Amino acid sequence: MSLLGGGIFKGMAVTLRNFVGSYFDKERLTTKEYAWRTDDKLPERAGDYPKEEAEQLSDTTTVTHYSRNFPMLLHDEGEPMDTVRCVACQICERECPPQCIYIEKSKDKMERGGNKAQFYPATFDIDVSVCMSCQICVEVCPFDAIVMNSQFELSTPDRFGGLLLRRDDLLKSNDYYHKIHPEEAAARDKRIADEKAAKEAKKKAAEEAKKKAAEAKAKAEAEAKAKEEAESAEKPAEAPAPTHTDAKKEDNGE
Amino acid sequence: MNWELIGDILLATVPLLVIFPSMFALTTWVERKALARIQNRIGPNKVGVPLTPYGGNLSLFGLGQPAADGIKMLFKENIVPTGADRLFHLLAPILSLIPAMLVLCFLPLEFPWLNGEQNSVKAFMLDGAVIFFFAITGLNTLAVFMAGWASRNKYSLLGGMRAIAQMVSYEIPLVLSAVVVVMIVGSLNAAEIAEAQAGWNWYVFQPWGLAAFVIFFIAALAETNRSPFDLPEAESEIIAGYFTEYSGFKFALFFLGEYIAMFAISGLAVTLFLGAGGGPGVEALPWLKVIWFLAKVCILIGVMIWLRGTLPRLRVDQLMGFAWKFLLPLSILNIFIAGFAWHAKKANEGTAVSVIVWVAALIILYAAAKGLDHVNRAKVKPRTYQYGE
Amino acid sequence: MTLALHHYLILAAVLFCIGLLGAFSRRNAVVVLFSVEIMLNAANLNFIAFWRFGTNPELLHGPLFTLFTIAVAAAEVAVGLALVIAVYRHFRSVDLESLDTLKEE
Amino acid sequence: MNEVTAFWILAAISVIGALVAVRKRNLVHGVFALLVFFAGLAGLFLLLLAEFIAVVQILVYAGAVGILILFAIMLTDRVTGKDAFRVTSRGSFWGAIIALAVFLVILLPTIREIPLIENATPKDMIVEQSSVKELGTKLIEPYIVTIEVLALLLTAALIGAVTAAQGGRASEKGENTE
Repeated sequence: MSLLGGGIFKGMAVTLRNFVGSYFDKERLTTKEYAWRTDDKLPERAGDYPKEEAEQLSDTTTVTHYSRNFPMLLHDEGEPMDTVRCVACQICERECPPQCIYIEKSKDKMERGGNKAQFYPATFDIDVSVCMSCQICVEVCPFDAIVMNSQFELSTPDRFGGLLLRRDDLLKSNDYYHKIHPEEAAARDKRIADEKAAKEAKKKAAEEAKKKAAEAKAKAEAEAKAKEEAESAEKPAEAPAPTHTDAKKEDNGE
Repeated sequence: MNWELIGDILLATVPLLVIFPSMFALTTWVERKALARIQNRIGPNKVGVPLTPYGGNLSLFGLGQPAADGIKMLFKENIVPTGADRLFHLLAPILSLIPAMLVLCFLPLEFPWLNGEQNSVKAFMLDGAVIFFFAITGLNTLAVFMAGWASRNKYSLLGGMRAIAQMVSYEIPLVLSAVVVVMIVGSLNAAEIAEAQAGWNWYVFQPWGLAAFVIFFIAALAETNRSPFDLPEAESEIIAGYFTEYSGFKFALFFLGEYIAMFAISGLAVTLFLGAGGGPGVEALPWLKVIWFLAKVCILIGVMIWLRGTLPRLRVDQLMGFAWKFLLPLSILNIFIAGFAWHAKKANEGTAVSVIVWVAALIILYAAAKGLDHVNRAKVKPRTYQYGE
Repeated sequence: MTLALHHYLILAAVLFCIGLLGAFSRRNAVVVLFSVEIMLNAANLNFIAFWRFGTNPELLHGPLFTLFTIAVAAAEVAVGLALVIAVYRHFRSVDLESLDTLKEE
Repeated sequence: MNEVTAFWILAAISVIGALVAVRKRNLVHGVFALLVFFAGLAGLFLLLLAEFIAVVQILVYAGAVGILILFAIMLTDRVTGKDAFRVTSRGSFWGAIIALAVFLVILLPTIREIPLIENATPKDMIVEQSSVKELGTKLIEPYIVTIEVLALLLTAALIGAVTAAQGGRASEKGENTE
């Protein structure tokens, strides 16, 4: 026969142990304090916060390597708009649950990184007062163009305009991404490289296969010819070599 | 104009308006810290006194947090939903604060400057202070409904209706457990109740007093919408209940009202069961009474915070069942037992008799509680699981 | 000017007639119910006023009778509202003019 | 700020509260106006030195009855009422006439008696002891039977209310299955 309400006391003992223990046992604390920037001069108004990437990388903008809040657009090395990865496919705009992304496609196409020419975003706005940081846009992007930023000091005196991040605010270099989320960025780059390699390999393999198929065809043809010739006449020795070159020529022509 | 009277009134009321709101500010900080520590977090520890405009901060364990919160609340935009009833939306937070503040003056807080014979204002000397307390606390329910209805939001209305059902149900055990003390003292006057418990003669040390105190405390938790009875503002179910649509200063008023109500009802519990201002050294130094009273209130608030960190929220049917099927019969039985114990003690004044009465009353109450618990406990059999082959 | 009994009596009469007006002129059963409450309260005010200005205030007849009236009124409200809800469940309306099944149908 | 001013303010509060409660189209507004009326009346009771009655007034009316009515309103429909929906009943004109007539009938004797009752000043009966205590003793000594009958009545009313409200539910279930 247990004591009436004994479970409550048992639970209270547990919480009391946690309460007292957290003061003596630092291992219990699951959260870490973020570094407070004490050496730098703090801006006087919220709007005066530095916008340069180098300054954004101070301790106040990056809490840990795993924190994230709002999306940003990635670009590769070079001028931001010349190397932006986004092709304005608008998948993220459609998938966004609170509909906080607004994209306008460019009229012209632009070539970047030696790839085929594609569209680029003429307008790319994210209303961070609407965004709920669900990261779905990151999941659906086929071009690895949108990833999560960890900058949190977004306070602004202008509630409507200031919280609407424009394309140029959102553009961040891949190096910045590597700095704020090193592991994730490395994994993403590796995956992109792997995919690229796999694509190349596949292409190569396909070529090889084609080549092989052509060779096999040529061989078979040659064999058939040889057989025919052997049957009809007795001159089989020189036949394969010219047919092989013919097959290669045909392949190049395709 | 009777300036002396006005001065006396100010002397009696201004301390209440200073002490309790400042206690509220401190409690919000203590609560956040304590809950954080219970969950192995650190809690607010940054906001303090800024030493220079350019950084440098005397953090003082984050004691600046209440001030920062207050300033934030004051400067936030006041948002009223389009379909809302603007007048009621404005009145509701005010109406929730007024009863809570009003009942504070029924607490027997004997400030040293009020003890003089020449002072004519003694709010707590009001006859029927206890019943006044319950009558005015009951008005809080209306404010909650008003907020829920005026917001024109389904979640708000649900929260409001939940709050009404809960507050009406738990008011009955609350009043019935207080009736025991009123019955024994023979007065509704808070000061007389406090006097009857002078010198460690606290009612919580009696078996019926203990039972009544436990029932009172549980009902008080429900009455002030504290966890585990915080269904009207259950975040996981109905966003924030009746104050979903409140922001800025109106929300702050609700918040303040809720905490002041907590202090008031804890103060009543202290008055009825914990000997009001009684404690060591009050005979020599009468001003210690206020200190002891406030200290006891703080301890009860601490237990409330501790319980909030411990217990999960109840389901609605469990909540109602607990009030009507467990607390109500037990509190009625408690009234009978208190009456019998009092008469038995009056009939023969012996230590042995009082000990026997004491033990018997305790056993009966515990057995009754146990029986009620057994009857009410849902018959849950151990589940059997079937897995697909 | 000092307060006399007739001040309270006239006030009570005004309140009673407001209640009467509500009971006669509204269609909603709930409104009629609380009009009745207004009338009861006006009567209570008379009891207390007569007790205060009467001959034997120490007998406390006025407050006692008022206490009983309040208790009975509470019972009346409980039963009345239960009936309103029962009627609403049956007719899907609390409009008193539509509750005329004996007349038509 | 003497008694007379207090009386006029409280009288105005209760009359306006009652009028709004009776005439307001929005039922929830009406209930809150009714509560204002109850509060004004409690103030008048306090003015007449019946403090216990004032508390009971607040406890029972503002606390219990108001909430009960709110529950009833939330359980039935038409909180605000459409504009096309008539608020007043068919015979409202004659109702108003009758109410006015009753008012005059009540008022006539009072006005005639004014010279008589004007001298009836309140007795100085400020009780030395607690008037609540007096009331309690009176309730137990001569009125114990009344109290018991009242308790019986309240129990009966409670059971009746529960039965009436639940009977409806049973029939509703029957309707739904048809």
